[in-house]
Amino acid sequence: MGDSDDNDHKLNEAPPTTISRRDLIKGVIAGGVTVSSASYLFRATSLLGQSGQSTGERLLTINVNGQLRRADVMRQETLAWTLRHKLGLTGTKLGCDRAECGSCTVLINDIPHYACSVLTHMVRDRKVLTIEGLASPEGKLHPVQQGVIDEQGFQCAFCMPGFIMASVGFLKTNPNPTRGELAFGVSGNLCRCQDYDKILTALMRGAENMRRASNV
Amino acid sequence: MAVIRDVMPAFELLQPSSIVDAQKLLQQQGRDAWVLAGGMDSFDWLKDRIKKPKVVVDLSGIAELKGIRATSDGIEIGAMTTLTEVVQHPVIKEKFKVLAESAELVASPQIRNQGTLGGNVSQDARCWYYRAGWPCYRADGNICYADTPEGRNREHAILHAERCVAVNPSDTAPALIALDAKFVIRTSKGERVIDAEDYFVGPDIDITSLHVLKPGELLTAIRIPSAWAGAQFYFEKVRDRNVWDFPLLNVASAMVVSNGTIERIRIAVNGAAARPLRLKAVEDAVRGKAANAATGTMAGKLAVEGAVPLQFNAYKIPLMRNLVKRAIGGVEEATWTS
Amino acid sequence: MDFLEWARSPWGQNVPIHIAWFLIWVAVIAGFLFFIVHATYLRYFAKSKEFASSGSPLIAARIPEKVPRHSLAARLFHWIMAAAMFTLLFTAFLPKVGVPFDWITYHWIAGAVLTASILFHIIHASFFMDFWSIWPDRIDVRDAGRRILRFMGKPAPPPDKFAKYPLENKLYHGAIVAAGLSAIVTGVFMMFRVRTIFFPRNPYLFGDMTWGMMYVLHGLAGVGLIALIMVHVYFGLRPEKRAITKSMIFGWMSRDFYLKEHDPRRWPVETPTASPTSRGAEPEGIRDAG
Amino acid sequence: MSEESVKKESQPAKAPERVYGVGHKLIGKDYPTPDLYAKVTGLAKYAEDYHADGMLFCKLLLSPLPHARVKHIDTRAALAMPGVKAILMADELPPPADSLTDNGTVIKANLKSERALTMEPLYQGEPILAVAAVDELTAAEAIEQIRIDFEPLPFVIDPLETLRPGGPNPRLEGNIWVQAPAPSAAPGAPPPNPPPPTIGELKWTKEDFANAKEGQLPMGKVPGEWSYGDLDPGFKNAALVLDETFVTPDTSHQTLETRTAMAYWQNGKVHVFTGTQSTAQTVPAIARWLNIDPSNVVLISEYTGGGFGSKITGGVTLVIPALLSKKVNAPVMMRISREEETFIGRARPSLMGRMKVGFSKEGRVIALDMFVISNNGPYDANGDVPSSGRIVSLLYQCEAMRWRGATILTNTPPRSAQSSPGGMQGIAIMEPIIAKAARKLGLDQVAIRRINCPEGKAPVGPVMKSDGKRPHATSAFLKEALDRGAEQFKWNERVARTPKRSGTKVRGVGVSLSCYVGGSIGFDGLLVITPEGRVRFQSGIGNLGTEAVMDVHRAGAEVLGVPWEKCDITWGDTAKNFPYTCVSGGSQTTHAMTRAAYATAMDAKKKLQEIAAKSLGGKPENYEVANERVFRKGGGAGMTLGQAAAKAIQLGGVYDGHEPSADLNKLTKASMAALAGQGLIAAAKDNYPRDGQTYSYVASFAEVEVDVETGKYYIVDFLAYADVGSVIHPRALGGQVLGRSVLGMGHTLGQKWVYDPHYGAMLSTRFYQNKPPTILDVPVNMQWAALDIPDPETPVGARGVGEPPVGGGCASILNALSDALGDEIFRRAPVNADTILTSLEAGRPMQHPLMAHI
Repeated sequence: MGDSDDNDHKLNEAPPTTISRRDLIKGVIAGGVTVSSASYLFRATSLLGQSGQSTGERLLTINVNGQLRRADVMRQETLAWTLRHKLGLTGTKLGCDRAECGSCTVLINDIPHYACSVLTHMVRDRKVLTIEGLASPEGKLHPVQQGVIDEQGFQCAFCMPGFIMASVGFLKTNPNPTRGELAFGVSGNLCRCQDYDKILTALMRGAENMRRASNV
Repeated sequence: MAVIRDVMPAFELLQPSSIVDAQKLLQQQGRDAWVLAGGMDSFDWLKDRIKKPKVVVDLSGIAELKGIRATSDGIEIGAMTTLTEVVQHPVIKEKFKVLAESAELVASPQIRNQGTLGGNVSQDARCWYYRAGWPCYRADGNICYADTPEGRNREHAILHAERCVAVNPSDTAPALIALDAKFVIRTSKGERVIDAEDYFVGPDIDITSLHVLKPGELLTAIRIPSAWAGAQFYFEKVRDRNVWDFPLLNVASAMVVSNGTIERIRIAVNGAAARPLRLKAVEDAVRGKAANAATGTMAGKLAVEGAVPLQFNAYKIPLMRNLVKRAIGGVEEATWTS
Repeated sequence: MDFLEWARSPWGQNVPIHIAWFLIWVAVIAGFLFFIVHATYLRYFAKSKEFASSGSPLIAARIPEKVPRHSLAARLFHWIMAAAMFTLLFTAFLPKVGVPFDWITYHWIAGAVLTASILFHIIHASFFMDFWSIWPDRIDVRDAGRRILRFMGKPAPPPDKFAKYPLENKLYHGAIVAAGLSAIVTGVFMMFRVRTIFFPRNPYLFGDMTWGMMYVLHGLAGVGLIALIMVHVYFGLRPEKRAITKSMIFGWMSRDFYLKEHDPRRWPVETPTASPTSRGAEPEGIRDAG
Repeated sequence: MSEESVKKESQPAKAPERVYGVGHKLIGKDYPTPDLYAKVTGLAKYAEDYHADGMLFCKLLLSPLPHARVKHIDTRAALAMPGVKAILMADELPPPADSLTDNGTVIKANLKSERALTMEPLYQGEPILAVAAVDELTAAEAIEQIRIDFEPLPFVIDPLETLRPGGPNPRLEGNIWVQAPAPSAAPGAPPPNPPPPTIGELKWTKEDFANAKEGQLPMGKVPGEWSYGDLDPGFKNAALVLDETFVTPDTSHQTLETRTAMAYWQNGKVHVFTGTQSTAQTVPAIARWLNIDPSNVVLISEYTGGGFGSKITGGVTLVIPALLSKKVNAPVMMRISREEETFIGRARPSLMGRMKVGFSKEGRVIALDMFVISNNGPYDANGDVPSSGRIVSLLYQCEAMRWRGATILTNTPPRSAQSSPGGMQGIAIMEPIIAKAARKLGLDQVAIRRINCPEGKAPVGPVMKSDGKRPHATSAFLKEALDRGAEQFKWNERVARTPKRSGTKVRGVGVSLSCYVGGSIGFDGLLVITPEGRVRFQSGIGNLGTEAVMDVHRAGAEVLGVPWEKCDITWGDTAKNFPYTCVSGGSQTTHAMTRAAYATAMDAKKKLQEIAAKSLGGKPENYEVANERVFRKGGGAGMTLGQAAAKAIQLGGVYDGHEPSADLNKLTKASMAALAGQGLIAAAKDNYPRDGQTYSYVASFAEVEVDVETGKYYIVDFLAYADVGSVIHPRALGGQVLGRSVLGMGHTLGQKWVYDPHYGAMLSTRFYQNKPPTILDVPVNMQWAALDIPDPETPVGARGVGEPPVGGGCASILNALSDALGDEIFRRAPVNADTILTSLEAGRPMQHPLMAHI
């Protein structure tokens, strides 16, 4: 924050109703954050009423499933939308778009998040893992995925990607849970087929598969 | 003009990396700016297109707002610290367990992974009329739809209602009041530190906000003094669903008991009024009394004095009475094993 | 610029919910502008008042030293109303301009006091006072024309002296009646929306649009009252009106002031021993003229 | 589950897994379904996952009023916005087409039925118009630029309000549907169908309302009534007569996948991508809504994110993207938001019921007078009210019964069948009364159900006009299920355990009977044996998670003796030629389509034998089919299935699909024609006889623990024991039995629809407000089992399972609660902390007994 005084000064110079782009960039750099692309900061032009496809978008690079993916992303765009409609990763489902059902759960830096309630611009320098990135590139399923196949977990499976991602994230913090603990870990996910018992059995099998795989 | 309750409106997104920058931006933007912490409350307002700010200021890039630090007297929790971090922090678990317990009962794991402590205490009311975008008092209108002859008000206030009958839905707020936490507010003039209970405001004073922050002000940290470290804590939240639900009522207390006598106590409930209520009268009445069921029963009765039920929320009176009773007198646990 | 705040009703209709609060500042500024304009006018442009002769010195001789102007009841009413009015204005508008406090109970109690006092006033003025003394009469209209002509330098006979109240005073009273009654009538209905001791709440007494208009009218009357009260206070404090202000405190004005400004034919204040032939109000009326 | 993880669990361990399908290779065995890999990897495509070049997005303008007429719409500003392509309004919808039955009679379209868009919205949230634009943001902003004025019309949310004298009507014409009888048939012609129903008005009298005591459902005249037996002696001789009022909630289906749809037109055909429960049967529905020929409809529905009755043939709103796409000549995606789904996404109607029940001192139901009304929403009448009566009559084998009911229209979202429509509500109303009677008569809860429950070919419902007899079920083994369930649940131990209260906690146990229809008949199957020796099943069943789309074909593979690895299933795209298939609703698929699969496999077997005989000499019956071969019995000459398929192509005619059998449905014939020549093609209609109506049964057991200081309760344990005929796929069955049980539990646990009565607007549009159960609301270990006794009236022995567990899931919890808290605390569902706490405080029910939603 060594430059903050200087920034204060500059910001104070700016007219009160507009933001100086130059100063903001300085401010951000001063904050010690790596600026990975021009999209980091936005000009203070009004976007309202300019909702055309490309207006107001910015090219962004995000790390998804271990790959750097570039996309044109609007400011207000959610990660779920970018994944599904810009990057073609439709395994992440939108069940409620209000952070209530968990269908859109992805891992961001290994932590489960509702992708419907994260702005894509917030994950710029973080690692996103979706259901598509879980299996190995050769197609070997993740132990939790295999657990679901072993137990015929889930029915309609619309909630499945979210449940699997939530449990993969939870198992990183508690690899040997009881049924009750795992239920608590995936409790942010809703299944309307209400196959909770079989889901839990399948995810427990997945946890067991994981432990077995790591013991090998 | 027709209404649609879907699709986030376009806005400018500003992502400052320091409190100073954030504050400048907020002051420049004034009422046009929307502060985004974890976003778990904000995105509802935006996606429902009820709020259409020109500018959203995202605080997630400000490192100084995050993390839990030891201070000379207790700990300081950055306002942008996630609830999961609060739940898992060893010092909080060991010394201020009531906060960890309350944070762990907030919504769902994913929400706790993203929602922040500052956001949790600053969240808006969940009255369904207000959230539907109806022009009620809280939305600067001139009516409370919940407090009408047929209004549906099962989740609403039994105490201190004034035109608006919405309640504060935060789970961590009463725990922080019980811990005598201090809220650090950055204003244009500098830093202001206030008691936890003074952070919250009722409709009699401000009917459009649940807290005292003015545009341009930021809650930067919450300090927990060591005075209550390791005290005897109680937290209980009663909700309809066992996950992703707001409290019908919750209670948090911190007691220091020696030789069976209550030496010191702080107790607060939420879900009963538009602000979390610190029960000072209860504290005064039980101080020096035995920490037992009889004191709890007396405290419970005292706590609900003056409560006024609406048409559908009378249950909150016995519920609050019993929760306060349990917080002080303990719960008589079942003895069966399976 | 929108003078009203609009909202979307639950049924999607655009309904007004209240006035735009900037109108508070408009009213305050209008009040101050009036002070400036009026003071400037008096200081630099106003000609000294000229009145037609108001009758014989005989009459003047019968005027008491202290001319009774406002009865005790009238004065009490005025000051109670003033207190209620100030309470109402401050409780209404201070929170809106950034001074939050628990205002609503004070507001409706003051409103109830105001309503009661005005009800008293209406009854009192209708049955125990010269009801018409506060309303402009034909001479007021004629004189208004004359004063305007004379101000513009055109030939016109001088106007008569005033009756009990100058025309401006009567017009002001009319404006206060309009604004005050609007505020009171809407305010009484608005009490149906909050918890008071008077009647069961019924927030759905009217439809959304009607309620909205009621809040708007209440607000407009309220900001109107800000300006009107400011003007009233201004006049009350002006040196040349001090005699009138004092009369609202003590109940009387001096004979000199009376004879200078008022026409004994239009506002007879002879002592009770005076000739019973003189026209005008009954003694009762004199005592209670307010 | 591994031994290790079982040991760790403090919860009661699961009962040892039962072995199902004894004597079978595929039937009754677990297997990973072929769609599972795509599901776990996120590659499975649901409707919203499709993307087409130039695809536009559309958004809906919903009515904010519960009943209104659109006076004026001005769309000019919206249309002038850059990126806005078109607006679709109600007057652009084609008139709904009449439909033609298989015997050639016409069913006239009901012009008062629901359409996709309307200018007279009948509920808050009904779509008025749709805007297509380059992206959703533009479409949403365009909607906000549309000026629309409504004339409010009278509305009603509560069915009792419209029944009051002078009460408002939900529709201009009235508040109920009136069905005129069918005209008499012309000589020689098939009997014509009845005309479309009309709307009439039903009002009760002041006396009807005055006669009901506080908390009782008033009973006025109703259009529906039937009875059998004589009630009066029953009530006179009864040891106990109960007269109880009960209410159940409206619950949205809330499929996790909303009814999103995408559509485009290509070569004169409309391609619709949406989620549906019934792939083949959705085509005629779409054709009817669009008023085009079914041959011009291609439906792609490979994966459906849940249905539960709300997507039996998709949703009528899917015509919106289809018509917009036609209008702008570009693909249009209509993503339905969660809030929109709450309005247009269907729901179960709430039932208010009043039951007068006479019990003998042994607990036998000797007389039942049942009165129910439903809150139907504004459109087509749902069958919940009549089916509640039939299910109750079957499940408790009432000796004499009268049923009366009315389906009342209101200005609330349209209802549809939801898992166990009417059955769930009937059971939820009746079961607490049975439980109360057992306590009053001093009987065991299992015992009282044992003496009332159906057995064998148990009679059901009223006397039929056609033969003057009461119809009967094909079979019922519910007593066995009840007995084995009681044993597995350790019912007697739990009942005997004392004390019931410890600390602030009270425990209670509950048992419930449950049943629903379990199958239809008369559909077709279609399979291809390819020259490569693979068997391809053409599955027109929807892939909605029940796995029936795959499972039923295991029966066909079993008959043919083909290893499952050699089988392929084609599903999800009607361009891929499917047979005439039942709709997947009402738990009929497993029953109906295993029959069709069995018949088709038998047809294939017969053709294989004939081909073998033709090729290798001898008579067909000398050949047998097994191990991927057809060969002479007792050894000797034979050929592989691939060789036989190649031969079939050579032979043509009936063998390769060129000459379909005459009794097949025209849809099957068309599909056969398209597949003809690809191999040995087998197709057959299910002509197997059936004596009775098919029902499936479940006995449900639950234990709850209530905290009397908070009113909060937990379900501690749960077991559902199913009588569903032969088990086809145990894991899928277990998922259905417990999943549908939890769906029932949701009705007890707090699922609800809260309305503001003043504005007629729904307040509970979010999950945290309408409260579908979460994983933490159900026991961490639930148990299920099935009898696996084949139904004698169907060749594979399997009955359907989706609906039967639902009522038991709801009622077993209610019964456990009343065991814990007493009969008089509440008579309603849902039961929440507030219900319990206020009632415990007062010692009597404190929430209005006719108000489900608080």
